[in-house]
Amino acid sequence: METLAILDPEGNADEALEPKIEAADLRRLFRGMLASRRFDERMLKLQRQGRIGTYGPSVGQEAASLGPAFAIGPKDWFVPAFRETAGMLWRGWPMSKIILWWSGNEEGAKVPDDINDLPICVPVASQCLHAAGLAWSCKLNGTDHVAIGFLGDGATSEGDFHEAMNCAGVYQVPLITVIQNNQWAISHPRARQTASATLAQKAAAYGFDGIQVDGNDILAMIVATRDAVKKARAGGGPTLIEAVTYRLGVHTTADDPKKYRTDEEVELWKPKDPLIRFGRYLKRKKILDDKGRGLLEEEVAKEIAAAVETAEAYEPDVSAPFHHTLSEMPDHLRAQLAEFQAYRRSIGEAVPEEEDGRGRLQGNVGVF
Amino acid sequence: METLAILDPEGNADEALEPKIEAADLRRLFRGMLASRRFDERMLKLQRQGRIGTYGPSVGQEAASLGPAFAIGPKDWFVPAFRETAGMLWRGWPMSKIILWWSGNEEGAKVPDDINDLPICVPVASQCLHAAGLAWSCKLNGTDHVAIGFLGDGATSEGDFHEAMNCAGVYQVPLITVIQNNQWAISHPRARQTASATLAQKAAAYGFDGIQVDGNDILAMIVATRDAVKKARAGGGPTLIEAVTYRLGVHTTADDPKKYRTDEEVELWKPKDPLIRFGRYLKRKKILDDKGRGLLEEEVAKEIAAAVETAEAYEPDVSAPFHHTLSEMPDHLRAQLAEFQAYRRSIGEAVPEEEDGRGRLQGNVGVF
Amino acid sequence: MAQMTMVKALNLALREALAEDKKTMIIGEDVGQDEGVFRVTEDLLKEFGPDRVVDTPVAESAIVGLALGLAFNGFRPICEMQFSGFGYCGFAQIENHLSRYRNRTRGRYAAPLVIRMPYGGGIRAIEHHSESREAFFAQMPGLKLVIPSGPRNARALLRASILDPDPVMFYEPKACYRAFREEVPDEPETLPIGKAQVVRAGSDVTLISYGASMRPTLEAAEELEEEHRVDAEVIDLLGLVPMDTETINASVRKTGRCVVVHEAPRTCGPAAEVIARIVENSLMYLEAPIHRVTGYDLVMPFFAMEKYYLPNSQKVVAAAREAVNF
Amino acid sequence: MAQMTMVKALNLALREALAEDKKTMIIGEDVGQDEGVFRVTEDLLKEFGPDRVVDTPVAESAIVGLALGLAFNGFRPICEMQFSGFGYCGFAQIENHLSRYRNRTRGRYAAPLVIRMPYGGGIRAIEHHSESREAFFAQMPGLKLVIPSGPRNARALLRASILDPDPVMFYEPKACYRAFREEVPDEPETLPIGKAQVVRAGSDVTLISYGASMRPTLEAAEELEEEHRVDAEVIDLLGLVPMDTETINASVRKTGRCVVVHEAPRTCGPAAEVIARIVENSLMYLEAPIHRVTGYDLVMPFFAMEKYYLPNSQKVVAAAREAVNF
Ligand SMILES: Cc1ncc(C[n+]2csc(CCOP(=O)(O)OP(=O)(O)O)c2C)c(N)n1
Ligand SMILES: Cc1ncc(C[n+]2csc(CCOP(=O)(O)OP(=O)(O)O)c2C)c(N)n1
Ligand SMILES: [Mg+2]
Ligand SMILES: [Mg+2]
Repeated sequence: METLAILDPEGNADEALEPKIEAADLRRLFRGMLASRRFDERMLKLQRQGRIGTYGPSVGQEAASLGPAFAIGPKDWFVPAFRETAGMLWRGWPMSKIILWWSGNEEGAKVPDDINDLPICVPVASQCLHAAGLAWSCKLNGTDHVAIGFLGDGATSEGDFHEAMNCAGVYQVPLITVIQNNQWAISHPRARQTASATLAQKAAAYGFDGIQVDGNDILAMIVATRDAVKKARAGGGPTLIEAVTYRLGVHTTADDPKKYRTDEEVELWKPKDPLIRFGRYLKRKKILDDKGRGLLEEEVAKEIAAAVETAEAYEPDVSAPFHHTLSEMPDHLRAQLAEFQAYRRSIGEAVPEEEDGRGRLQGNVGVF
Repeated sequence: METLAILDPEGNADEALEPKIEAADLRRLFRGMLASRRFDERMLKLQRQGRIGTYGPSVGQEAASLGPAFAIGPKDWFVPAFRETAGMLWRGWPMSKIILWWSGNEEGAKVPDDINDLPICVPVASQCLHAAGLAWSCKLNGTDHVAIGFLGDGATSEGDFHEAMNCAGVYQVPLITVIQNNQWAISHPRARQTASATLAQKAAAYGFDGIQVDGNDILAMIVATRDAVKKARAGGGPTLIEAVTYRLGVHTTADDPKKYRTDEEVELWKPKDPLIRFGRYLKRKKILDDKGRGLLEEEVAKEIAAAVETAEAYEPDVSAPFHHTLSEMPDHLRAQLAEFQAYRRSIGEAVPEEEDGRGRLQGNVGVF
Repeated sequence: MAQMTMVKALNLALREALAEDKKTMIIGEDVGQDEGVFRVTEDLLKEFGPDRVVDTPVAESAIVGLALGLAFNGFRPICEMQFSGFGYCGFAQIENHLSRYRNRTRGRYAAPLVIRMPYGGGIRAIEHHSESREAFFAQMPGLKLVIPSGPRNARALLRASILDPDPVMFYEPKACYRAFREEVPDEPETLPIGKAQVVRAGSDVTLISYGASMRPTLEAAEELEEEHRVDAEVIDLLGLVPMDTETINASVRKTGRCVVVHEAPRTCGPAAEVIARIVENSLMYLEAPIHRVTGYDLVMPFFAMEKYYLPNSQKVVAAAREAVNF
Repeated sequence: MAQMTMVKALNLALREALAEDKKTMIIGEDVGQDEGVFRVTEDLLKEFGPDRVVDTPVAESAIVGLALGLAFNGFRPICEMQFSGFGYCGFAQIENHLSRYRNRTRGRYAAPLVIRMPYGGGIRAIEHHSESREAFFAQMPGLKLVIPSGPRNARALLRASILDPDPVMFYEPKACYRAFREEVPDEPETLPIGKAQVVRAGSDVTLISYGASMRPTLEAAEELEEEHRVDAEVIDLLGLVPMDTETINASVRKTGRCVVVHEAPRTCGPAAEVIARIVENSLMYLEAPIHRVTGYDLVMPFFAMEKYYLPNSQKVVAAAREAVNF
């Protein structure tokens, strides 16, 4: 199987394949990748300072996430796994929400009302089915919207990936599935994840097209996704895109990659860094010079600083789970909320009476 | 993808492909298919008479089950789904046990001590993982034994099929997986089960060979399995065999195929009946004439009659689940057994004292 | 008003839902042309077409996961698991997503879908077709868990479940599918989810059950009255989440004695929760230990012996008499 | 004797098992080179090689299903689920096969394998990494369910679980992994599965818990004594199946009062079963309602708020005092 690539390591584009994208958009794309990169760097620091929880950076994978996001429209559905920061930012997720997610706040999974996305998904491959269901809903609604879903190379081993791809093929839904093959599933290397030569060829099992793409080449990712989206909008059904990329950093901040991979391997991939390549391309095309880039760096730094501030100012509503687990609190939850608020008062917190949610019957002791 | 076939509808063999099998074995193979067929017919009658429960016949699929069973050795592992009656009989399962299984007795799942098989498996595709694990155990033990597992076309849609195939590929275990593609999963046709052109090609997703075989051609099934077994014994890893066959009868006795398929479709497949084709072949080869066949029919009829008698004479041990759910009965189960025996006595059954299993502590009321 | 079986009554509720709301759809194995292996979806493909009544490949995790995607974009899928024993293939989707989506997105994505599944023994079905594991879903916050016991309440509760804004696990006692008929009104009706019914008033002992075990429980009540002069009150929980703590306790405070009946295994089964809620609220009213007449803590036996292992009226009568004579 | 954390103690038990029985093997995600995401399998790949300590693809149903196949041919696999939240991907294999194989084959194929999984909150882990759903497996006949609370009993119980002829679900309270050290003897030791321990004798109230909740429970006992002159007896169940009905009842008969503590949600949670067994055996000894200090019936909150939602000593003290002052 051939791998679709447009940019070489020096940032030269294959002119036969080079997509037509306006300069302003190309600049925005670079900004998107840069924002994601700098955001990751900041998050890693915040984690070390204990200001957020475990963090999973996507350093090196920005193109594989952003390219597909760029290639779809706002009404299309975007279904991330947990390494789609670049794509999520592009889609309009406030950085502060992403920070809140990694700080252990549901507010970070509360998708903004005007965004057709699902939130970060942790159980790997489970989201493939949601993306397939969303794609199906678009078809049933008679629209030409599509859904695009992400997963990792490791996640392709899960049953849910298989069931999602198979059903997508059967119902011929407008689904694009992007495998971010970053060569590792925590410590498990791609070669031991499956014996198939490529991940793209798995599409053969489902009766639709699979394509392998240089995932560190944002132009190739855009072209591949655009083709797939076009086909999907026209009723041509699903496509599987294997983005060949590399996780340059840790799996998460709880991980120590030195335990399972060599520095040499990482060094080999560094020159393929999507940001470097795309930066060279833009420079060569005179779309972004060093000065322009410096301005972008400043902009991004400000944006990140503001987002950290917003996130850190966030005050969670401590009793929110009682209000959101079900649409209305049944009696037993009302009783438990009362119990909970009594506990909060006992440790000196001020809880207004009206927040007690007392119901007719207390499920706990002695209230009947 | 080409389909491996050796026998044509008239029972002529493609000489280039015809396997060398001793006449006695060919006769035994015919007997095996015949026994399975007559057994099915008898079971359908018993079901109508209310003497057994729901039954799932495998009429039309005998070759796809028996060929693989013939191609492996007694120390190899045989992992059926629920339509491998022909193969199970070949492996040495007493008919009476199979009757007992469909009569709702665990005795029918108690694999005879000298047989390396798993029992009938109901949750579709789940057994693929057991077969893969067994194959892995053979490899870890350093033997050249293999495992052979069966599933239906419908079952390929399950996540467990995918996980089993993928892991089998990764560990390169000596596993042969036979898909009995009988064109239907209850009412769901093969074409709506997956969009892939063949089921055999799904092997591409797992990095090993897949082959499509005329599943109504016992010689082709034997040849395909032998090749796969040979490869597996030599360390060549797994193979996926799609046996293209047809369920000539009901899904189970609870099913009415008229609701979802035409009589014409069934008629189209009848000439491809594996018994007819193999019978013609044997006749032409002068291995089995009408008289010989008549004798086999008599033999088989006697065997079935004896098996029905044995099965119907079976008296289940009513309290057996208490003794087998765990290796030793913990106190709470002892108490429940006492409760159970008290109940049995209350409805007039004679239960010997020593069967009470009374323990130190009764988990139920008022015994403490 | 028409006399009908539970299968017909469920079919009626589904038909009503499909007719009333274009966003409802049915997905599951063999629900279309075959009309469901129990024929609960009879005629629905014919009436509503293949976009509304959809056969799926054999893939239960997919059924739940696809339904979630559909629901996020406004559809209201009603999923059928062919048997509850196969629903566990979709367990992770239920635990990790279906039950959590509303809370984790703070209401942005609710998942108002219904998962119907036939459960329980008593119809001589083969292995893996007869167990009762409804308690799994009672331990999973974020779901409702509804279990009808007869044609009329099945229709009303299924309708309520479909209309409910929360995900509902709808356990259907397959032993009741065709066991008896009831009058079912022509007009659509609902029953409140989480409200138990006192189906027989009594003063000596409270018998609490739901689903398929309601029949032996009611038979036991008759027998207790006729043969033992014991006047039993019978409560049909009609589900497990929410559980109607109030009705349970009001009755037990009156009778002081209680027996809880279900097919599910005893340890960590639903009866334990009923008992805990009685102890929390009405301990001092109890005149006798509360008995559990339940499935034993055993793998569900193959069908030849299932009748021994299911709760029946004799077992309930014996327990109730022990409670009364304590 | 050496001081060690629970992680080290579990590692010790695994090393002993691998050294003693060539048929034992460890399979799971990242258990090899990476030594487990919590490092429970440290050094084991190095010592025992890649045929005995095997990394799997990311596929939990496969881990259980492959282990079954291995076990049927004489191996004794010890499976690691990276987090219990992902174990549900293998739920159907556990429910439909692991728990049933011995019974259905009348002993021909037992499945003496252990499934280890870290459970529970308190370590600020991201979504889906912190819930407690051990009750699922208590409702599943055919399994044992073991839950240690400290380094020493973790090592002894893991050893017992590996040696046990039945399938064992081994829930590891990850909050205790590195929270404290204990002396662990050099010689291998086991503890009987299904036997609770009275870890603190007392006369006024019985506090019952297990796993991660043992620490707040013991703290509560101290506080009750020091600040409220309440003398609490504390029982560590060390697991849920088998449940030690005898030890529970002996204590409650003495104290007449009881509080049950766990992180799992309340409805149909383990405490309900403890209460039911007390009611069945010792109702007339109860002087006060039994309190449940448990997780609420809510989706486990993301970690920023988890401390509010976990049982802690204040909650236990409050419940115990209510019981005592009833
Ligand atoms: C169902 C499930 N099993 C296990 C995990 C634990 N886990 C988190 S990430 C990960 C590796 C995933 O690898 P891959 O899919 O390649 O994604 P990557 O982390 O490389 O982006 C695992 C095993 C999980 N999150 N979900
Ligand atoms: C996990 C699971 N889901 C659903 C079922 C119900 N069921 C029994 S057989 C069957 C169809 C299986 O079709 P296929 O795999 O083609 O086998 P066949 O019956 O044609 O031999 C279904 C859906 C089951 N047994 N197991
Ligand atoms: Mg990866
Ligand atoms: Mg089939």
